[in-house]
Amino acid sequence: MARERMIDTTAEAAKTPELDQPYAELGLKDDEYARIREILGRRPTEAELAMYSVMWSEHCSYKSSKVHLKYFGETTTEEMRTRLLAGIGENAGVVDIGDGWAVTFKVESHNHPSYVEPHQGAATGVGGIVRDIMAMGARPIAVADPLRFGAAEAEDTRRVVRGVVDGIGHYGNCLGLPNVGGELVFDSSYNGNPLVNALCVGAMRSEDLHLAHASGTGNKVILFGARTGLDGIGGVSVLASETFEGDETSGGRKKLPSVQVGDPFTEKVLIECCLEVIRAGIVVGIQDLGGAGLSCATSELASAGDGGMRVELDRVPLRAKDMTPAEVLSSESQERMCAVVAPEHVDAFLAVCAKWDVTATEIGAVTDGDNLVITWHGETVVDVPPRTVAHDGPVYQRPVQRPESQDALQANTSASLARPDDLRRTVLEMLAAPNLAAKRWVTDQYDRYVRGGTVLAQPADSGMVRVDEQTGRGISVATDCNSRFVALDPYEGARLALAEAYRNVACGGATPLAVSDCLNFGSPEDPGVMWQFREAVRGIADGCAELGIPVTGGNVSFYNQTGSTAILPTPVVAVLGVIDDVDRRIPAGIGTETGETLLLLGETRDEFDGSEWARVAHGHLGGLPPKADLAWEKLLGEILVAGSRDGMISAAHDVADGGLIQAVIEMALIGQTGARVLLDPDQDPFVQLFAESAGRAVVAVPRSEELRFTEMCTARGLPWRKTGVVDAESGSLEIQGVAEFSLTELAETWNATLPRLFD
Amino acid sequence: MARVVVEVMPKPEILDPQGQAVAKALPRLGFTGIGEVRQGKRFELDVDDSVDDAALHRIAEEFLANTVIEEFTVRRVGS
Amino acid sequence: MARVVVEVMPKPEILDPQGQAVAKALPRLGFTGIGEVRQGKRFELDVDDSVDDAALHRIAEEFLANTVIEEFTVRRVGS
Amino acid sequence: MRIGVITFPGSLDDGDVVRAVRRCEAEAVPLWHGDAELHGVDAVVVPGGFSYGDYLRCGAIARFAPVMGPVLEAAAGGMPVLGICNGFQILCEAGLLPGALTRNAGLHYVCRDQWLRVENTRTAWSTRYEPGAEILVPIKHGEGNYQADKETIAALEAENRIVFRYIEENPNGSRADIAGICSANGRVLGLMPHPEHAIDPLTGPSDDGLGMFYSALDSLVKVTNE
Ligand SMILES: Nc1ncnc2c1ncn2[C@@H]1O[C@H](COP(=O)(O)OP(=O)(O)O)[C@@H](O)[C@H]1O
Ligand SMILES: [Mg+2]
Repeated sequence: MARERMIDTTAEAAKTPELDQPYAELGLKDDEYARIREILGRRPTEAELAMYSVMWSEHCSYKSSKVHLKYFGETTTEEMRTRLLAGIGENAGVVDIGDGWAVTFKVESHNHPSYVEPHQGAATGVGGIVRDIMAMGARPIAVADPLRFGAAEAEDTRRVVRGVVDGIGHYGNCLGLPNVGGELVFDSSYNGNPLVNALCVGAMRSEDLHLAHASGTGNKVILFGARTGLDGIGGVSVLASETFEGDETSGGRKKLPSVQVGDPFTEKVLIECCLEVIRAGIVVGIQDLGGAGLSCATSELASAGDGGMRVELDRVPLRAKDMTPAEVLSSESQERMCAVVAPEHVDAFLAVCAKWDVTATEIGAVTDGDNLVITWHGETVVDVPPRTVAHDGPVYQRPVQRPESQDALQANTSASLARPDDLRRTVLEMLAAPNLAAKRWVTDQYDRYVRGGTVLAQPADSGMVRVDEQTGRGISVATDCNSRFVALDPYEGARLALAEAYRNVACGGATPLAVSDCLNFGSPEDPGVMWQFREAVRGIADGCAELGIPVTGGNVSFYNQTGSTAILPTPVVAVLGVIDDVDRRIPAGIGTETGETLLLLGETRDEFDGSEWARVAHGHLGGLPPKADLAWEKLLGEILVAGSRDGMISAAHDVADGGLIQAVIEMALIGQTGARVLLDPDQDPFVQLFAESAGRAVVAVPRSEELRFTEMCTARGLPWRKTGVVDAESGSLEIQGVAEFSLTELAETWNATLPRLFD
Repeated sequence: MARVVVEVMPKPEILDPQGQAVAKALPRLGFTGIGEVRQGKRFELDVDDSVDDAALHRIAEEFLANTVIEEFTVRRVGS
Repeated sequence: MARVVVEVMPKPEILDPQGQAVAKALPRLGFTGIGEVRQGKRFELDVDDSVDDAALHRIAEEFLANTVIEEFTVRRVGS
Repeated sequence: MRIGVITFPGSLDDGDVVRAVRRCEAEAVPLWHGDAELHGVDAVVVPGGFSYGDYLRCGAIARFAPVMGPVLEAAAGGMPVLGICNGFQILCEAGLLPGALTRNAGLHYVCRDQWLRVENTRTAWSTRYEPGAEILVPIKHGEGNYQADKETIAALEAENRIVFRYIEENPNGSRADIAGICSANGRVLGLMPHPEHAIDPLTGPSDDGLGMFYSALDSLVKVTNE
């Protein structure tokens, strides 16, 4: 009773306009708080303050990035949009892939929680992105996980790596989603701030596309899934302690850790339940609950509709005792969804939920008013125009300034670094380096087989899954970002990330269609970081325009720093591709036919700035990244797809970190087949083996197809060079005139690093 | 040699999906009258007499329990 | 309402890889003097007064423990 | 031939078993955990996944599902029953097969292509293999470490009830390298590896898994003819 009296209502707010409110502790600036008062014409209630503060946070409102992200829209032409069924602004972009199928995909970050509690942080990151995909009406069909950790040998890295990989594995495996790719990068800039990005792809019949809408006066709002508890409330517990004077007996709470615990089983049944109600055609709109929980879901649903919304918050099933309305609104309890359902379908909806044993509760309805009105035991605790919460957050023009140190960084090239004499030793050192070593220790912890449609997965360049069992149509996805290149030149580095992901998709034989990204940067309050950010956005957007594929959505994560030092700027780019028949996928391993020719497509230049060799051999980062020529990437992509279509290519692998020799070794080890590498006598062997020039791939071509394939390359103007022969008998890899290795030696070197570090 | 028991339980405010699953299953198996269930871990350690309570506390705090989401108790139960 | 604790431990003859991993890791973290470690589970149940000891024993035996590999104890710890 | 495939909440590979059964041109009949009825099927597959989240212990909650009553009865009557991965765990929990599956010795979930040796080709699920055949099938589990007391292991060996053994590398610490075992009459088989993910080299490492489903069909034909 005592507590109920203390609930802050709109009536109370009108009566006590001068009450001191802890808005600063909730992260709101003076002028932001003033704007809220102006919008409402009074002070906000405690619940309203909680809503605005989370929804106007950097994470939810994109207040620092908005002005720059607009550039994506400005550079997307009508032509690039032709396959786009939904774009930026929806929960996730949707692309038409043909045969009546639509595919949606998105990457999100869960960086900070994964440092505090690696297992749960990473697990709930997967859970969140999967619900985003479900909110589009799609069935999640695959996940991928681009990861960045501190230096492999650093003290704390082991704890974080083990927890994150275990968490992603546990959650994804338990959901039954094949993990088909990702990245694993170690760099000391991530020591106190790992990057845990999670990507999910979903598929649906085009007609099932569901956008988050709440139209139709009288339609019911149903909350379903897990009960709401105190998890992830973090900042909002400030309210409780401020208002109720701190000590626990009087109802205040200790500051809660903003850690959420995931329950993948609940999410799995939630997926099945969602798909069943969508298939039955009994939902008007559907929305996931992620960051900012019910605050976000109700305000977004309401502002996407044409009316207002009424919510009886006390009907929300709770897991903790004595929660305040502000806490219920801000809780980030996982595995919850919200649906808008026409009154005549409510019973059918609840029946599906009962079948899957999913808790479902009608919590409100769409009204013909303008406002989102939330009550608590009959009293109004929120009465706001929903758009002001969801979309009209502050927009900042943060100062942007190219750092003065950038010139010195670029001037410090790799030209002066001593180059090795013993190439054999360098090959092995590079192969064992944590960033080039086999990723099996990670990927073996992920189920890549479930759902029975995985055609390519680690260690292939891209993950590929079959979408249609009749026609064989499938999708492919790859994520990439070399943040060292981005540090040297954010614009070029971001284009290189795009180029690499694009190339990786093409290497599997798929045609790249669309882009999503996860932009991980330091503090937006640092003008130098904002410069990196702006340049990276422009690089990706301009690159997409050159390639003719649109950015369909993405995610921004700021404030990534170890101590006060920002992480290397890390705009992770994900490219989605389509393949009309997965049967013609191109594997990465050689050995389909002995005597095949290995061709290097593209041109190798003496480019070592920012390379893996510069890092491994000299701990050096400086200079300018390799040149990115996207017209060339596009041509390379077309040739790879044509080669796959005409059965001219039996294996392909892109050349990136570690250079040509790393690519060839991987092709040999994946295919468990030996090869001979032939170098150009007129060029420096070191450069040929280790340079990281962009726009290159190695392909294996059957003897019978060699002439036809090389003539096609020549005719279309793509440089190629015969760089080796597959030798099934030898069991070894020979670099002619340089060194020879047994496959066993290479495999042991490649596979030993991660188990040594993390087992 | 002493026997030490460390008990680790999820914090009350943290979701315990395992305990919930058990609680939900019991009535289906015909067992009624059980309210909330919480599931944690129990460690039995054989400990040299040289190991003092402070060391045991640190082992529990830094290693056996994840104090972000769990709480623990340490108890000597005899030798 | 009573609070009941059920403790489930791996049988001595059954391999306990989790306990072993803990025992192996401790010296690496600088903790010496710990011999064998075994890891099991601990359940806390809120139980109606109507539930008798026989029922609790059955819950533990048929459900909470798998007696092929585990042994258990049931204890009321007050209300 | 009608082969039932059970779906529990949390089952994951049920669709893949259905695909495998259809690939063998048999009829796949979905069975629902809450329905205590086998709908006249000739054999039952308990598929992999995380039934009920695998909370408490893998399979511990699923074995009490209503559908399991008729499964136990049918098994007692000689119906072929196959438990794959989580299905194997459920059959052990239910007492249809001896022993238990515990945490992998390496403490990690392991997904990889695994070589197995077929040790017994006279069960309802293995007649299509050559004795001693080596097959390549995916494994993917966190708790596949087969444990039982010495007597049980000795009895399994003596009665030739170890049907599949891991070769080259034991991925989980399983006693006697056990990957799969059968009931005394050879009709109920449980194994950790996933034959349903080895039905097509496009989506798996081989098509070696099909042999298990074809074997069951053969055994059903034989029973019908007798
Ligand atoms: N964290 C991860 N999760 C899943 N797969 C990963 C992860 N990290 C790397 N991989 C996979 O391992 C393989 C090798 O990775 P990488 O060398 O980064 O590929 P590339 O250079 O072609 O982008 C790829 O198949 C990639 O998808
Ligand atoms: Mg690649």
